[in-house]
Amino acid sequence: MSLLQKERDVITRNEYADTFDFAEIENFIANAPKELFITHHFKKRDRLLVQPRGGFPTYKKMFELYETFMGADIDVLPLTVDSNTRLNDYAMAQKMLRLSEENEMDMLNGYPLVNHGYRTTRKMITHFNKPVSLRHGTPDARLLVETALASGIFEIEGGPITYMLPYSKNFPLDKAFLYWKYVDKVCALYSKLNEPINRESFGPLTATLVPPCIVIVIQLIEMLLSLEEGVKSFSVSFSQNGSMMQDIVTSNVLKKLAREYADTFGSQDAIINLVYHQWMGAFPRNKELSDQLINTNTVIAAMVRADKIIIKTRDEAFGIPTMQCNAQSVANTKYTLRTLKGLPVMSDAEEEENLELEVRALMDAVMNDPADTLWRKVFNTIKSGLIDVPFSPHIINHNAVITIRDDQGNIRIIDKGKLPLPERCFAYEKSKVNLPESKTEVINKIIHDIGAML
Amino acid sequence: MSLLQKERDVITRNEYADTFDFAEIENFIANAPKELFITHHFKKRDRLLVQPRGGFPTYKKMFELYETFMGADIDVLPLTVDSNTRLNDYAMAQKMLRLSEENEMDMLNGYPLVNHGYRTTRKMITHFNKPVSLRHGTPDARLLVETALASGIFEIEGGPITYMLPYSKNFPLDKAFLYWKYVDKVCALYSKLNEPINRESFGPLTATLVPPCIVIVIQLIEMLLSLEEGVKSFSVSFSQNGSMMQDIVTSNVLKKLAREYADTFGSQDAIINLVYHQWMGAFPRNKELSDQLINTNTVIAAMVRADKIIIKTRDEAFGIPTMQCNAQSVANTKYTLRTLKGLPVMSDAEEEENLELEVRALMDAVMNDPADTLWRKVFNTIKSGLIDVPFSPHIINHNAVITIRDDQGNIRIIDKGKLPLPERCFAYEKSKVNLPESKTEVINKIIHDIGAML
Amino acid sequence: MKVVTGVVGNDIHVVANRLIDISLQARGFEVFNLGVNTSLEEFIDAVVETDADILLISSLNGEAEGWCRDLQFLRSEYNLREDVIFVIGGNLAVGEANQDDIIPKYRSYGFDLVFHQVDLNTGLDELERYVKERA
Amino acid sequence: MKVVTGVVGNDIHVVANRLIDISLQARGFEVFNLGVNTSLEEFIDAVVETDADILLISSLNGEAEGWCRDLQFLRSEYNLREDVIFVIGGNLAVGEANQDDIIPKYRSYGFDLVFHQVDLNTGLDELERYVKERA
Ligand code: B12
Ligand code: B12
Repeated sequence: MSLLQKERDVITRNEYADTFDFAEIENFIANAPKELFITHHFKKRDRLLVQPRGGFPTYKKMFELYETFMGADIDVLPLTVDSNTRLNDYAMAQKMLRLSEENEMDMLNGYPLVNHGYRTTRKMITHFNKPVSLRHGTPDARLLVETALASGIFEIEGGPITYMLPYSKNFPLDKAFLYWKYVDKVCALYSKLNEPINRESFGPLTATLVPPCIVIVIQLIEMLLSLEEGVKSFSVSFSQNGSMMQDIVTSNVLKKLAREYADTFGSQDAIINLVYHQWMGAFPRNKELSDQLINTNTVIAAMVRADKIIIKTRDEAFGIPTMQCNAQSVANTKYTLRTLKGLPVMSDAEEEENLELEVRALMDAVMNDPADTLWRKVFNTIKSGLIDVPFSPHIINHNAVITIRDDQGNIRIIDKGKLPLPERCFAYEKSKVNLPESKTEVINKIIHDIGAML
Repeated sequence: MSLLQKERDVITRNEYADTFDFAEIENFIANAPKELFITHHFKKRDRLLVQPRGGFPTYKKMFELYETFMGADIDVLPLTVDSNTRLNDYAMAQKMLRLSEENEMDMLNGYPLVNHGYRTTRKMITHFNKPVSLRHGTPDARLLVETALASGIFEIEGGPITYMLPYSKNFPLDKAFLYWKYVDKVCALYSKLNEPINRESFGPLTATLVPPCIVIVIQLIEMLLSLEEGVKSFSVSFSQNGSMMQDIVTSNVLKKLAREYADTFGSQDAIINLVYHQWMGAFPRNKELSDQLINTNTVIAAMVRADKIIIKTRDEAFGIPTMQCNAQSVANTKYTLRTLKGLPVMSDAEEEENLELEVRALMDAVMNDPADTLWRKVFNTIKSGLIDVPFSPHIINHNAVITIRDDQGNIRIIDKGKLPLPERCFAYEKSKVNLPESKTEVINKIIHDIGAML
Repeated sequence: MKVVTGVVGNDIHVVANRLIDISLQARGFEVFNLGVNTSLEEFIDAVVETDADILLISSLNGEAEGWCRDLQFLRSEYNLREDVIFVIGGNLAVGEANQDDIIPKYRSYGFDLVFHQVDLNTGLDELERYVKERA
Repeated sequence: MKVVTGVVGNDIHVVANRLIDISLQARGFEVFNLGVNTSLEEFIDAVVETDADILLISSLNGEAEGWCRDLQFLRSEYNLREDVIFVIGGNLAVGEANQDDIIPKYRSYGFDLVFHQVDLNTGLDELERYVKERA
């Protein structure tokens, strides 16, 4: 028995989880219908795939949610897990699942996948026969991902950085790298049986004034880490920046460099997809206006030529959306994508050059770290603040980078902390903003910029 | 007494109209607050002005409509008149106004301005102190416009072509030119008293597969006809084409040529504005989807850098919208414009070159007509089919031009009728579409293209 | 069969009218299309003149009600053939209205078939069925 | 006055928490910010340790109810000062809920002030008023 398989046996032996029958699972995946694989749909690539978010505590309500989505001609079903599962607190998840089942009231903000187990969940997924994407935010997702793959969920979101820095306070970062290495290995293994499993990174991060250069660097790193383990299909992603131009520039640079780095690191055969997230920051507390924001994002997603769009709902500011509302969002988005035609190809040479320079400088800093493996290089870079995510709750993150919006809504870096940005780039960033004199005014401007869509 | 004044006395002496006191009216206009003039707001030009459509039969309901609009932070109030008034059928308008007042039920699809008269209407307009735009569709608008200006409505939409070919079956075209000359003269006269009166052309025409070159030529002609009479502020306009790229190209060429022709004809001092109409064709019979279409149009209006946007409502496919629904549309649009930032400047050199060539060829055909005045040249050109508006109900219109959409949603000319298009341009148009073989299939494709947004 | 069609009143919405013309012809009717902006009298005149079997009126802009109240009156005044089928369709009220209010109302004005916000082909299918049943 | 604050449960929404920190300091409070992902025990511990006057809990992700039911129990177990003010705010239910259901419920759990989907500054203004009234 291989070392990995031993580890897998240990991981999956958990009092809250199903007992795993790996032979049966392999057999299931090898014979699973192509329809369940998002990679199969990406191959056709004839239109932007639409995916909402969504998870309810009970099996019954989750099933209803899927039924409702199917009525809206959905492309990709989501399975969003609750926040206890995200932090491996299966005991709390179990308690709240029971309460939800007994009281017809949702006591969890997602579907506790581990507690439900793969045998049960697989029934639902094969019933609907649509690709399902796992949305979580879990630093240690090993058991969760084993359960997901065994259930027929063949797209796994997350990564050691994007599911750590925004989602955890003090989970050890080095462990996260090793745990995600495990996830990638398992995905790569199963990818050999049928269509490849798709891995997706979570570009929005904290969704709070994160500058594009940091988003892109983290996307490239998580992509390289996955490809290193043998993953053959990977989606990089980002969310609306707040400036249409910055979205376009981000998309152009991200696409170009993702392909370039993948090739340079020997993964010419890997497929790279682009995912666009509708506005991930604070939504207006007005459903009509939220609808406008959502539709504007759909237009931009088409303009940046994404392969998949992950959508929001008019209930965003209020709480977990009802299923009807969520399905309506899917229908709305599909309508706009169907009728919106004649999209111009756009670029902004100056902005793109600047962003590319920034990303290359940060990537060089990572690669020049003396450590022996890529993940250790990255670990060191984050620890020393060379990569730094604004508004991360995590203790390891430096929180020294300060960003603000310019007149055109572009996120600009006004304090670069320890980011190894070329002088010229930093000067460019600063030249775009007129900073207020007093510190209080700067803080007020930042608060205002966080609420850009209110 | 001048000849014009004699004519004015005759026109305004009508059994359904107020008795006109011209001295008082001049005095009112000379002293009217700047706020009432849209030209004053255009001057500031710091943001896109938002204007809905709207008109109800009774004074009471019209007043309520304005109140509701004010609550949505509106920029320009509309006054849309009913279809009887449009065709000078004041008797029918009067009858239906009475029925509406007696039965609390709307028996008219707009506000019968002539029947209400300027003394009454002015009270409402000065009360709200916002610029008002007159929306009608009247070939002979002389009495209507006199009433409007006397009421404090300082923007007049329409023109001899744009309010004829889409809006009338057999009103004599030559008369329309003369009647609109009258309108332009009166507007020019009043423009000397205070801020200028703004004239606006109606670019959407029949809103049914009209190719951009025809829209632009007609915009340029109506602009030149108004400037000729001394108008100093003019808005050219067009509506969503169905392809974002074609909208951008249309805007770029229209802006460029409008300025160029205005200057060449000696009106360097005239201000030219650009107005964008949200989708003017058939709306989906689904309010949620209509909302998406409306918002998409707001995004495009910002991208084409219009000075004013004229909006639709989610009730479009169902009937005259309720006031709440109309005001919600205003609020939605203002939100999107407020939060949408960082708009890239776009162009498509090849498309723009082609469109410009087409427009210049058509304009040359007009100018080369041997008649002595511009309006007679235009009259001849329309009569001989050198200008031809698809789906016009008017008998003089040739209806020989046939258009269809290409894969990108662009409207392309597949039969040029008598349009004097350069061979090269027509070849370009045709090269973009794969025409079905059979005639029935072509007709089905056209029906399908009319319903592009359903 | 002969059909007189057109758009009633001061209504100039022509697009549906063009499509109706094409569809009726494709269905084998002999079509007399008066186009937009046609008064009720003109319609009745044309029915008499062409000895039509069907009068098919469109209205889109909300004016229909103002014009069609006089239908019964004109019908008797012009002394029309008893079996002429009267059809109206399009958007039959100002503002949003529902079928359940609209249909009985227009029936009482003398229309045999009433289509408020009904798709063209659905309506014409029903018309053909109705013609067959009556025969 | 001393305030202990943070985000309860497995909740990692940090943005409001950062702003609360800034606002409380600007209003002259001495702030002990435990950050996100903090259990109820940790909060009570910190109140005891710092001898705080106010415990101000945030919850955004819908978990609040699962955690806060035990407040009364912990309060007596830790033998807290009688006059500590208990405040909770943010988004206090999974899914949409209205204030009229939420406020009495959290009051019964032992909170003095409950702010469901209330703007930060509105809430802190009310807290200051409450503090003055009690003094
Ligand atoms: C940004 C964001 C994220 C980021 C967070 C990054 C980070 N580390 O901070 C990311 C993407 C990582 C994220 C993740 C998740 N999120 Co989230 N997120 C948001 C979002 C869009 C904005 C939050 C924000 O930063 N707002 C700006 C700040 C300044 O405002 P605020 O947090 O709303 O706080 C205001 C008030 O509540 C008030 N306030 C807060 N505390 C207190 C206390 C007092 C005393 C007072 C008076 C006032 C007060 O003051 C603030 C200013 O007015 C909201 C939706 C929204 N509001 O638009 C969802 C939202 C909060 N998230 C939600 C959920 C469920 C999650 C997830 C669990 C995923 C899931 N199942 O869908 C995960 C997991 C997180 C976890 N373990 O807890 C839900 C909560 C659902 C519910 N309550 O029913 C929301 C409402 C979205 C939704 N509609 O589903 N999220
Ligand atoms: C294009 C358009 C215009 C163009 C018309 C160009 C032209 N000459 O044809 C322009 C811009 C000029 C215009 C002007 C006006 N319009 Co207009 N217009 C429209 C719009 C957007 C689309 C109409 C269209 O062409 N649809 C495509 C065709 C194929 O479909 P259709 O006409 O809806 O017809 C379908 C069915 O009704 C059915 N049908 C029609 N007749 C019949 C008959 C039978 C027997 C059957 C079975 C079926 C049937 O078949 C068709 C296909 O399914 C509609 C709103 C909408 N529907 O989205 C408003 C609309 C019809 N217009 C309206 C109005 C009021 C006007 C104006 C009076 C302006 C005003 N006050 O707002 C003016 C003046 C016109 C006048 N004198 O009548 C209103 C009518 C309001 C109401 N009923 O309550 C509408 C609904 C817009 C609105 N919500 O306010 N308009």
